[in-house]
Amino acid sequence: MTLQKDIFEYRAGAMGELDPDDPLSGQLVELNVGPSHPATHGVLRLKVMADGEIMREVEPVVGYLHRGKEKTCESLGWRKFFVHTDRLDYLQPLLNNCGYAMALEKLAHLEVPERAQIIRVLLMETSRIMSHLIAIGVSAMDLGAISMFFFTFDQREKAYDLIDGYTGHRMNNTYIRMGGVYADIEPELEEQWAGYFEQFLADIDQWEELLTGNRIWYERNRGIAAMTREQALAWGMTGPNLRGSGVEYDIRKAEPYSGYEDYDFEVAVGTLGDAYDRYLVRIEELRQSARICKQALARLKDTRGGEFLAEDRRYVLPPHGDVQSSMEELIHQFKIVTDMRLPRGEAYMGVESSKGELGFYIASDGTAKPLRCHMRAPSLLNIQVLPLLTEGQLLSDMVAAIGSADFVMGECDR
Amino acid sequence: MSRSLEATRERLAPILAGLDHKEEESRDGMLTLRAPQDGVRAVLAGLHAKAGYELCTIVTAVDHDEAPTPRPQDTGGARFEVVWQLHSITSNDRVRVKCWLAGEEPGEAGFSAPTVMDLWPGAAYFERECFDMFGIGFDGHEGLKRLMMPDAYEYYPLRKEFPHGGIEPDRLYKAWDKQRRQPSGGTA
Amino acid sequence: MLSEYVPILILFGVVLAFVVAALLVSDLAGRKRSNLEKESAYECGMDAVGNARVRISIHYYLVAVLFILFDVEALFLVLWAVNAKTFTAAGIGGLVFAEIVAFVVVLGLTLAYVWRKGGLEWDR
Amino acid sequence: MGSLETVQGALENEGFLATRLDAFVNWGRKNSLWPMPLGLSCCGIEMMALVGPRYDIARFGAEAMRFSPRQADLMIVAGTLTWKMAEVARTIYDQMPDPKWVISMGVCSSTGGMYDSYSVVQGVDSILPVDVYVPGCPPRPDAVLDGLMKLQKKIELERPVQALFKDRTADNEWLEGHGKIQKQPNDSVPQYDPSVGVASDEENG
Repeated sequence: MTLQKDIFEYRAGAMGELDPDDPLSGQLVELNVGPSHPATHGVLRLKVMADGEIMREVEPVVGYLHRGKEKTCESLGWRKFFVHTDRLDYLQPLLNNCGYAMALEKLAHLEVPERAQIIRVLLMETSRIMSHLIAIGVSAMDLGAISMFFFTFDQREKAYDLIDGYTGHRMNNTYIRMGGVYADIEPELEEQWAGYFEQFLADIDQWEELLTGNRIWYERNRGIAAMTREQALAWGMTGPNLRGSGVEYDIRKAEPYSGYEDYDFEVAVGTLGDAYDRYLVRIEELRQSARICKQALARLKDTRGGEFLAEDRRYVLPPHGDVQSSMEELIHQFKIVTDMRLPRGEAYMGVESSKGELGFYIASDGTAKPLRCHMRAPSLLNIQVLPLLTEGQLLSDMVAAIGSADFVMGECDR
Repeated sequence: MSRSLEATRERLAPILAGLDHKEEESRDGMLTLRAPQDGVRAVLAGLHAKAGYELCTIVTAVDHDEAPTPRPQDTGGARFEVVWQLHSITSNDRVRVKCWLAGEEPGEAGFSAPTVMDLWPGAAYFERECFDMFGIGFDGHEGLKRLMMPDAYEYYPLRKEFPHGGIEPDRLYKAWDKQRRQPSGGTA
Repeated sequence: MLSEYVPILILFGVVLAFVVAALLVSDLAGRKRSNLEKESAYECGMDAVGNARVRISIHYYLVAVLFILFDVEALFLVLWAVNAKTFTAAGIGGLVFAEIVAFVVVLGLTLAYVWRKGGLEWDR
Repeated sequence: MGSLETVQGALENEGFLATRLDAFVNWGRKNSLWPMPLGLSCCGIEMMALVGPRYDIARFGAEAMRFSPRQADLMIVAGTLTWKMAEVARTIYDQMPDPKWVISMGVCSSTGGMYDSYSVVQGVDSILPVDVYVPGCPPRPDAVLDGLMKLQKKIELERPVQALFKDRTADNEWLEGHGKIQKQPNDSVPQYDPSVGVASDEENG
């Protein structure tokens, strides 16, 4: 194999470009924290120019999971695109569904019945809990606290049981429809759901001792990947990353949707805006989400038997039974399934996702083919701010920065 | 509650008084402004500086190619429009600024929009993605290259004439596979 | 005298035999299928960029040397600790202890010096 | 499991020692499959659930998820493979030492799944030789465990030790001639050609 030689041949010239004026510093090494790397939480690639352990330049490269969802929406149509919204931020499938459904409802001015709104709030908050569980568990595992992964995943499996019991599938369950939810929650599942939160809150207190007070965890996160209020706003941060920097802004409080104004919960706000504060914000959000879920479950008891799907036959499929019996329902179903049309115009709906503000900007020209469906991906902005968070710091702190920036490549690359 | 559309309009009226813009009706209660291609930069700068819009939520484009909608008369049959959405946390309201682009083909003179990267650094990736998907240039944007597709990709996927299944999607992979098995290829 | 070392030598032999056997069997029995791609450097799936022969920063060397310094110190402490009883039995316990304290103090001074000069922080 | 039984029946008439050594080597290989998780999208989360406490993959000896291909012998392609990522997947597959197997987890990697868009590989088997396909979007972790068990059965049928002593091409022709193992019907899927190590596509145009 003559070819071996030229790969490992020693190139004398490379040593020539040493740094003349500073004999102590070595040369910049071009590193590739590539698409297949345990610490990058997905297929992100970071081109790093490292001087010893300090990273001089960091350039994220994305697009390794670009599946062309926005193009797919234009050919699929509004209704069939629901399935794709699950795969956006696949840690919280139901929350993406709700965001997309609310965007469609905003454009169509469609009213959602009260019980459906409560079920949606319950599903969204449970999805937020499941998403934060992975965010905390995996970033702790990356920094060496392996047992945290198994604790958080144990809780996540229990939450999977609830979601599996209600929607029939653990993940990617596409259970939200335009105008409400697919089916009602059975009473015994509600009790089971309520039972989950007692042991969940007890478990969080256990993690607090394990992690929050832990000296190593504190040293590895305090002061790492910090950004000020102005930097966070200028770089388009929203959600836990923005609140970590001290800006008290939560869409559920500022622009309440789906009945959030009736629930009382606090917004967790950090001060220094570093990895440790973002971790504390996420832990507090877990507690607040559990609190909201309990209130939602209580309200579900009062509205038991209420409507869970709107009746507007332009957008909402008739119940299966009616389609067999009456002719108009059959026509309605046929019209909706083949070409559901939204009124002409455009609408934007921003939803408070676990990563930030997940927005759906939809433009319709009145025909069945959607004109445009743009998804605002908070993960893309969380990745864009990585150079700001990591440049000048140690290479091993990049892992804490990625863990605290908390992005999901499915949502970033769409 | 977020401020209603009327409240936002009053708040912005003095700021936008001198700037060339027109308000459009919107279905989702968000103030929508339409500005000409050369005047939109002034409107955006004004909103950033005086109206306290700290967050740039969206920079995207819409391709109206064969859409049957009667396009607004004064666009002169333009096909692409660029949409900015800004968000103010202090006064808790949002505004949407739109502008029609003159050109239609990437690289054409009129086929570019002013960058807002200096006002909101967060919009850099949005503009790169807009360029990647539509071919719209953003003058003043340093480092405008593809975001999602590989750099050697020569089509713009979100344009309406681009087929959904793509044109020979594995061409770049085959070229890479052939190139790396040449002896000189390797990892040199 | 030699007989005391026999168990250790047997252990050493067995370990050596096991290692050599494992290497030999896998070398002989394994089918070699090496090709250009398998030999290429792994860089997270990308083609390796840049050249690995780069002048490394001096700090790696500094950290390594400091580690060796205090590691060897720990070695001597262990030796002394193991034989502490025999020294006190032989009556010279106090003297040996003084020597060890002097040894530790000297190395403590070096640690203080390095700490103050900033040798322990990474970024100069 | 029809094809596996027939092949097993055909290979009974091998020498005693070789089959015993083969059985021993296969037993060692199948119970220590170290996966190289190519966690791309949603299936990657279910793969994490595999390692999690409930669906523990450690029971099959495969919980040592190695992120470096040098120490892995089973590549799990979990999620949607795009053409931009296909180069990385192929490079990582090549850098894995033999013997190596591939599990294609989820419909996205098996057939492109719900994405027939411009940037998604319509099936990992167009760039990698796949041993086991696990359907589902995402497949439940126990489905992936079932796929792993099927792979272990497949490994039991391999004859690594005999491959050393005997040239196997005559046997392969005999087996194909008697319809015991079918030639890959779809010629467009490149064959795994160990000598080049790369599914060279000059042959099939």
